[in-house]
Parts: sequence; structure tokens; C-alpha cells
Amino acid sequence: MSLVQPYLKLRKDLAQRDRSLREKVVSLEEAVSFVRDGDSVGIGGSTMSRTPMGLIWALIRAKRKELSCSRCIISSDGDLLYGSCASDHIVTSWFSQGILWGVSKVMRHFVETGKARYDEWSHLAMGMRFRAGAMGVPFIPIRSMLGSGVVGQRPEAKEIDCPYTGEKLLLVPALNPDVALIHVQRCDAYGNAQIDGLQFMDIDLAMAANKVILTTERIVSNDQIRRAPDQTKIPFFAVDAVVELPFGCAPHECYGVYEPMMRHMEFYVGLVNKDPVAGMKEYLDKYVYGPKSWTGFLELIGMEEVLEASRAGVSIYDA
Amino acid sequence: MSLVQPYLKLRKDLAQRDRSLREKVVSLEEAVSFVRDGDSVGIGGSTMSRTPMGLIWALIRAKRKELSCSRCIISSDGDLLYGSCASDHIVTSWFSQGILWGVSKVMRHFVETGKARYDEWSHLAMGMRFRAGAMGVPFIPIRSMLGSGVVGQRPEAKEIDCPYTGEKLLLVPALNPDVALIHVQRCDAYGNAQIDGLQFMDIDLAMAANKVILTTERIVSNDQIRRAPDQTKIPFFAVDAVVELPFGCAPHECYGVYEPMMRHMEFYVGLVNKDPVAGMKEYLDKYVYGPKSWTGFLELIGMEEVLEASRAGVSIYDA
Amino acid sequence: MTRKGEYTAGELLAILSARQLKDGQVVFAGVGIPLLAATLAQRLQCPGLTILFEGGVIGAFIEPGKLPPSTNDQRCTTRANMVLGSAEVLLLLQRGYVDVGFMGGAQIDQYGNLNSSYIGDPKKPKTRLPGTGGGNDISSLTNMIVAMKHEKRRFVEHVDFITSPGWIKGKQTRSEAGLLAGGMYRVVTDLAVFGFDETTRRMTPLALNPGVTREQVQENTGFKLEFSHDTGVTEPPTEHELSTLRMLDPERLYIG
Amino acid sequence: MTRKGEYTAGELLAILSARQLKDGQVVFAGVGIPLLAATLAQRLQCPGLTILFEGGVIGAFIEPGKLPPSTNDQRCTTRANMVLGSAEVLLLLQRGYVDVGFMGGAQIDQYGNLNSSYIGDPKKPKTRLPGTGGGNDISSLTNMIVAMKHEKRRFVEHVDFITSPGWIKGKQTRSEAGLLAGGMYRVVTDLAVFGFDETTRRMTPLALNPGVTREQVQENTGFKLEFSHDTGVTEPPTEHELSTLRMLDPERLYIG
Repeated sequence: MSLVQPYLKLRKDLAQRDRSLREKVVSLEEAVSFVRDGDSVGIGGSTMSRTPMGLIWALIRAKRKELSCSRCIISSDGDLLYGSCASDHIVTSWFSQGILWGVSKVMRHFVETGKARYDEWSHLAMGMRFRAGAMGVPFIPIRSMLGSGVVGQRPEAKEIDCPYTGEKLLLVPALNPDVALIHVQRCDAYGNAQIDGLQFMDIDLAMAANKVILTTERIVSNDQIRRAPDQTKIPFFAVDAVVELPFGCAPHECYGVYEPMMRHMEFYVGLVNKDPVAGMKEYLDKYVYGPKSWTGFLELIGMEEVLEASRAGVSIYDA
Repeated sequence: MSLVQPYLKLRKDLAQRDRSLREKVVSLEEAVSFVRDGDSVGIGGSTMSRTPMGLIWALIRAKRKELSCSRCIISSDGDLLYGSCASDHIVTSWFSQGILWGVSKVMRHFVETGKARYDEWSHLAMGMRFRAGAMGVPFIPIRSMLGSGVVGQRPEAKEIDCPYTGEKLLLVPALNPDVALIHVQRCDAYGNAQIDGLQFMDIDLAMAANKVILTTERIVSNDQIRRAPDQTKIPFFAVDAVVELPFGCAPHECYGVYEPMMRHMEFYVGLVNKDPVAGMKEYLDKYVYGPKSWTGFLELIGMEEVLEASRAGVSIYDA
Repeated sequence: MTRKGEYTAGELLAILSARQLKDGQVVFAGVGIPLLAATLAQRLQCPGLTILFEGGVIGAFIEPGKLPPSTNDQRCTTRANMVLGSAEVLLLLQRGYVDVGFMGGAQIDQYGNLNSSYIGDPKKPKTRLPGTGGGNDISSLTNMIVAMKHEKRRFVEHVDFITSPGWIKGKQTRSEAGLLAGGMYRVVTDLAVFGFDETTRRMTPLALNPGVTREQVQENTGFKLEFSHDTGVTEPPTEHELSTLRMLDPERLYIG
Repeated sequence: MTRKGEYTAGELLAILSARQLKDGQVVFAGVGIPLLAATLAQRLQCPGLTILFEGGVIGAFIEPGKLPPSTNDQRCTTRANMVLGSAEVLLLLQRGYVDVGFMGGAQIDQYGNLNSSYIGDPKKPKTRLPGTGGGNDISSLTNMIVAMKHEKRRFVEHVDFITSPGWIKGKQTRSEAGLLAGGMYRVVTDLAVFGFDETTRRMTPLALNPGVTREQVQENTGFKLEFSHDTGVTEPPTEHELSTLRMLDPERLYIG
């Protein structure tokens, strides 16, 4: 596939999507059937925040392969995607488990041995790539990355002289993922989604992608959505599937609902930092392939930690 | 001045603005002292909605001249700007009083006699011009206007062949007004502004401009702003002056607060459509130069109409 | 079945254009007859029609008797699914989320180009009209339905100025200009319904309105029309269509 | 007055970098010491300091003991004036709203270029580091303060890879590359505070930390430093600075 999709292809793909006002609630397992091996997958949230972990977990269980994943900043979700061999290509601006735990040993293992690719762009460049995709244009000009090693590794970015000012600018190409995975605090059965707090690049990602799968802390009525239409952040016609999945970002956080489940994260990091291969296998076996359902995974994290994270999550509204 | 400002000029102008967290509440009269003769002035809202009429009214009273005004869609505010000779140049996508009253006779008089310029861009082009300005880039590519007479009149727009796809694209140049005039439902004394409902192009306009003057239905505490930071639409450091001005859009509407004051609008249109010169003079003398204050202007519109418009305004939340 | 004379030209226009819409579509509607017709379609055959307005509205459900005076007024947001920025709603067109653009027109030519900018020479116009608004973007980026009064001065061989491009000079000229998607699809008037020839891209009558003759249509058109042997006749407005329409616009703001 | 040994290297780093900030500034802060130091400055000499975070936060006021694990966590939004998209907050840098970018660094060179991407040959790296995040954008678009540990392997003549550009190869090379605004302004370490020569754009010691000698700084630096006769000495942390800092990070997450 060409780097930037020709406009007519983009339009044709979109025209074929059913954009009518229809209910699209499915199970987590059905939702991941919207993702095919080899797809380019855009992931919402950032670092440990509003990560669609439930969807990634389900993709790994469904044995998806060769996904090319993009996210503004990728964290332990990237580890799991590499470690499970669901993805061998990640496009992002920063890839580790989180600043607290040093450099991800899983990322290092896969990238340094050539088992997987990590394409690095600046954070703004990632944002503008999704934005160009959302806008239906092939590129957006930016003023960063110029003169750095980062741009040297990205022939996909094109330096130009501005036809207005003569200044050097960098064009970054549109990114239109095949599928976007996004977790929100609430949406209706049609997919009209509200996002509280930090939005990261999710809106551009949703509008850029050719399919959008939402997980949501809860499904609300369409009446509730229509009562405050200026709070809708993603319109229903951009959404293809909706899954009600409480704690769908665990062990990461969901703004205003729960903070990261740090003990589980510490445990995970300890495991994979000791041995990125065997530790990852142990984690996947027990926490991803092991449980019968997402609820089963939450049970493994444990009630106490889930409650603690919830208490911390809602406390943002007390400040 | 060059069409697109050189980046270093933009940066230098911005660096000189006082962006510290400071109170900036001023009177309506003081606020318009931020606008100089010959300035380029971006106007918030659209058509008859959230028009910063109070500021325009005060600019006219202060006898500002040769303003180059831009707005996505301009309505009777454009009439007043031309009619008072405050502006002789309007950049917009649509200029009339409103669809209900046919073509603006005032606009026709000024443009057809060559007394004033009306530069026409498509609505999307206006949006992307403000957006490029807000982003600090010299242009954004779009896919409309191509092949039309509109683009034929705008050598400022540049047609290019996309370096990625070979497709034809139109580059529209950044628009960074000297001053933006924006009316909001509420903001704090620092200028952190919330906008309910339709936002039009106001956020991009605010970020693009080199000064921002806000009028607001009411000033709220900074605590109230900080309680819901995801509802802030314009950050305080982009704002240079704040005026508390209830009914600051009259006789136009302010979302959720009041609908247009249609009897006053009908009266106005009747006056200027009969005679765009004498009618305008009569209107300006009585309604703009006449009253002692903005409250005096509201008194001329009349309590009954103001109350009626308010009742209709809040009713949007009952639907 | 109603007879001519039992409805106004505005009513006929609203009803015939409403019939062009299909359930489940996403329609970008201009103010006036398009807004009214889209709302009518939503109350009739298209309960799942999603109406977009230029002011930044997705999926509105306009209330009877509360027609907005522009597509930028708060009334447009009644029971909407989403309210967003004006640039954002136009970018939905550019990205391709919209099935149909639906506008009125002041002047149209044989290739479906619309003029709402100038009457006469644009350099020294007889009349400066309001301009494009979102019209240029809508017609550049999606499939168009136009509803307008049928008068000879409005249906001209070449518009004085292309504000909103149709098929430009016909054949491939639209895509050659860089407009790769969309194009003029239907023109609905008080006299007839028109499509565009797939090769020449000239306006072609598809069906005559009840009681209207070919001659009448040609007389009121400033360019040569080619009627084919299968040019049909539109069904007159039904009582149900008319009563629903009149309920929506009790003040007869747009239906005259 | 405190003496060396009464504070950790992390504490010294946080306090000395906090002193670089001025009241009323708009500061884009990275996670770790920068976030902590900006918060400290806000509690000390800069009550009107506006702190921006990459996650999309303007004017946050971090609570003691609740330091966020990244600048994309909800804790970053505590009592913020505004929360906005990640691209939007970076665009503030590009537009010019930000006075200072404030980051940590893994490896820096004589021209203030930062590497957080590769140790060794980027084509076959010994270590793949996490990458730029917002670092490249911040350092490309505004004036930079960097706070980092002073070690010879971190202070190198040429970085293995320019992740976040400083003055590139010195002199005019930064602006020649198209980076017209901003540039490396200060580097604060546990040994000294550095500026950059206005012509050569090489790193220059401005002041030594309490009890540190020129030789010590040079020994821990992988390139030749030129000390001028007016290289000063930094004031040691005050009790008030230290107690405020320790109150902010009671778990010693970042101050070690």
C-alpha cells in the first residue's frame, strides 16, 4: 500500500461504510473481528492513559498477526503487542513502559534483534499525521523535526521551501489507519462518544481511521447524548462497533474513573525486565490467555487494587 | 504587510505579549483602545450567532477607521462596519444580513460603487486560514475552491501538485489578525473562556490573532474554571482584555442565553433596505452614537424584546 | 392525490427534493428549502437521516415551527447528536463522511455550476450577491442536490461566475480541475427534476412535474434541453407529505 | 545555608533548575525533575508560572505527594486552567505561546543536542532508547532548559543521534536547518550551570555548584570546556527550597 492513500481510495472506502444511525453494540470478541491480520491499527489514549487495553488484550487472544500499530506514545500495550507477536511494527514518538521503570526491555529485545520495527516520529508529527488523515488531505506542514536525526530516518517526511515565505517546512504524510481502537468514558449505542479530561489525539484518530471500535466505561441513552451535543467528541457515523467494557483500560488509567493500577504495573515490569521473553510469556499465559473473560482478568488484578484505582480516579474532581 | 507573516515576526510579536496569569478586566471603552486604525480584525461567531456586537458598536463609536475585517460569515455587523466607515475591507465567505431578508443593500452599495472591498473565500478556506494562523504554519492544503471562479479571484491561494499523491491541492495562506473580537458565555478575570454550543471558528481565531479581546455574558471565578478544565476553550494567555457585557451580541444571538432579537433586526433591515445610506445613518445616529452606554442601547431595543429573546435562548436546553 | 393549485411552488419544491433523500444517508443541508426538505424527509421516509448544518451540527432534529433563520443559529442544534466547529463540519465533507450536499441556488448553468456571487461582469458587477458560504466546499466535495425556482434568468447556458462548481465545462473538466469526488447529481425545480448525462455532464430532464409540459420547461430554460423518450412524470405531493410539511413550517417561512 | 551532603544530587538539580524560571513565564515541562522543578518554582518565586504538559494541560497546579507518573496522566490536570488535545498543546509551542521548554536529558553534546533514541550506531544500536516523545518538538520550537545528571558518558562531543536539536553543529546551523526560533538556553547539572556562546553556540560553564571545581566538571565532560574568568558559583539550596521540594515529593520519586 502506498504511504498516503489516493483520495479516491479514501473516499471509496468511506462511502462503503454504513454511516446510518444504527445500534452497533457487540461483544469484545465480536469487536476484534473487525481487525484483520496485517491491518494498520491506530491506538487511542497516550502512555498509560485511556489505553484501549481490553481491545488489545482481545486482539492478542484472537491471535491477530502482523498488525502495524500507531499511537502518539506507546507504553506496556506496545510491549504486549510485540511480545505476543500480534504486531511487528510500531509507529510512535515514544515507546517504553513508563518513565518510572526505565527503558522497556521488551521493546529493546524486539527492536535490537530486528524482530520488530519501531518507526520514530516527533509527537507533533504523529498528531499532524492523524490530523491530515482526519481532514482528508495528504499532508500538513510542521516546523519541528527539521535538522534532527529523527527526520533523517523518515524519508516519508518531505522538506519543502514554503511558497509563501520561503521558509523551510516539513510536510508529514497523512496517516489513515485501517482501524482505530479507542476507549471512552461513555457513549450511546450508536457510538456518539463523550471523552472527559485529556483527549490526546483520539478525535483526529477516529476521524482518520477507516473503522473505529469503541470500548466504553458505560453505554448511555441517545437522549443523554442529545441533551449536551457540544460534549460529543466522536460522531456516531465514524464508529463501527461499541463494546461496553468497564475498566477497559486496566491496568492503565481512565480519566476521572480510575488511575493506573500501579501494583499490577510494578509486578508486570518486574517480570518482563527480568526476562523480556520468558517474563512476557509468563505474563501472557497467566493474564491474557488465562482468564475466561475481561472480568476474569480484572479478578486477577484483584478487587482491592481495582477499588483503590477507582478511588484515586474520581478524586481528580475533588481538587 | 506581506500576505503571510514571516515566522520570526509572528514569534516576536507573540513573545512581546504579557502572557502571565493576571487580571485583565476592562471597560468596553478601554477594550477598543486595543484596536488601532488600519488593524486587521478577526470577528468571532457566525452570521447572527455569538457576534461580538458590543465590541463592534464600541469600535464604531470610537471612530476607528480602515479596519480590515475577517469573519467566516458576516451579517448585519458587516453592514455596520461598512456603513460607519470603520471598515473598507471585509474578508469572508458570505456577506448579507441573513437569509430571511435577501441580499444586503448596504453591502451592495459599498461593493458595487467601489467604496469598499469584499474578498470572497470559501467557508472551509476561511476556517483553514485561521487554523494555519493558529498552528503557526504559513498554509494548509484544501480540496475545495479548485476550478471555481472563487479561486480565480484569489491569487493568494496557490494550486500545487501534491508531492505524495500527485493530486491537485489548493494551499490557503495563514490569517493572523492583529486583533480578534470574541464573545463568550463566560470566562474568568484572566480570560480562560468557556463557549457553549456552536463554536464556529472562534478557537482558531483566538489562537491565530496577535491580540484577543473577549466580551462575556458573565465573569466567573478562576476556581469555577479550574473545576472543569476540559471546558475551557480559549486559554487565558491568548487573551489580552476581558469585558463583562451582558447581551453583548444583541440584536444577534448568544447560544443558550438569547436568540436573535428579530423585531429589532426586521426594523433595522427595513431601514437600510429602503435606503442603504440614509437608513444606515439614521440607524447609526439613533442606536450606535445615540445611547450613553451599551445598556442604553439595550434599552432602545426594549425590555420586552430582550426578555423574549432570553426565554427563547434558554429554551434550547428544554428540547 | 392532490392537484396542482392545492400546493405552492415552494411546497412542491420541498416535497420533491425530500423524496430524493434515502434513509440512512448523511446529508449536508443549506438553509431554506434544503433544511426544510431534509427535515421533512426525516419525518417521512428517512427516520434515520442524519442532517448536517454548516454552523457545526450533526444529526439535528428540527422542531416544527422553530425553523432556524440560518444554519448557524442555535435552533439548528435542537436534539442534535453533536455540535462541533464550523471548520470541522466542513472537513467531514472533505474526508468523505457526507453522502449528499443539499442546497438552494440563485443561478445555475447547463453543467450544474452555481453562481451566488455576482450578476453581470464580476469585475464590475450589476449585483454583488452574498457569496459562497459553504456552497463552494459542499459542491466541491460531495454529491449535490439543488432545489431552486425554475426561471429563465436562473437557468442559463453559462453562469456569470462559478461560485459552487458543478461539472464545470462538462466531460472530465471537473476532475481535471482537481475535484476528484462528488459532483452535481440532481436539480429539483418547481417544473421538473433533472439529472446529468454521465458522459457530457449536461443537465438532462428526468421527470416533469405534474401538469408541466416539455415546452414549458424549455421555455423557462436558457439552454437547450434534450428530453429522452423515457422522461417521466413526478408523482404529485400526497396529502400526508403536504400536511407534514405545513406542520413543520406553520409560519410559511420557506414554503411561501 | 545548607552544605553539600545535606541534599541529594536530584534535589540540587531540581532546585537549581527551578531558579532558572521567572514569574509569569509559560513553561512546557517534561516528566521527572522538570515537572518537579517547575512545580517548586511555582511554590517559591513564581506563583504566576504557567506550566504546560505534553498530555494537553495548561496551567496545572500539582498537589504535593501526587506527582504524576507521566505528563499524560490525569494527575497532571489537577487544578489546571485548561485541558486540551496533545497536538493542540504542542501547537502552542509552534505558534509561540511558550517561553521555556524544560526537559531532562539522557545524552547531550557540546552544541546542546539531545539524544534519547539510540546508544551506539542507530543502524545497529547497542541500546534502543524510548525516543523523542515531545522532546524534538519542544527543543525545535522554543528556548530550552535541560536538567540532567553530569556524567562523562552523558556529556559527549557528538551525540550518537540528534533526537532533540540544540544548536546542531553550532553557529548558524540551527536556523539553516529551518529551526528559526528557540534553541538551547541553559543546561543545569549536579556539577554546574551552563549557557551557550552566542557565536559558536558551544556549551559554556556559567557557574559551578557549591564545592565543585573546574577540574571536576571537565573530568566528567566528554568535550573541552572553556571556563571564563567570570564563571561564578551557584548559591547552595536554602532550607526553604529544600523543605518545599521535599514536601512536594515525599516519596522521593524524582529527588532520589
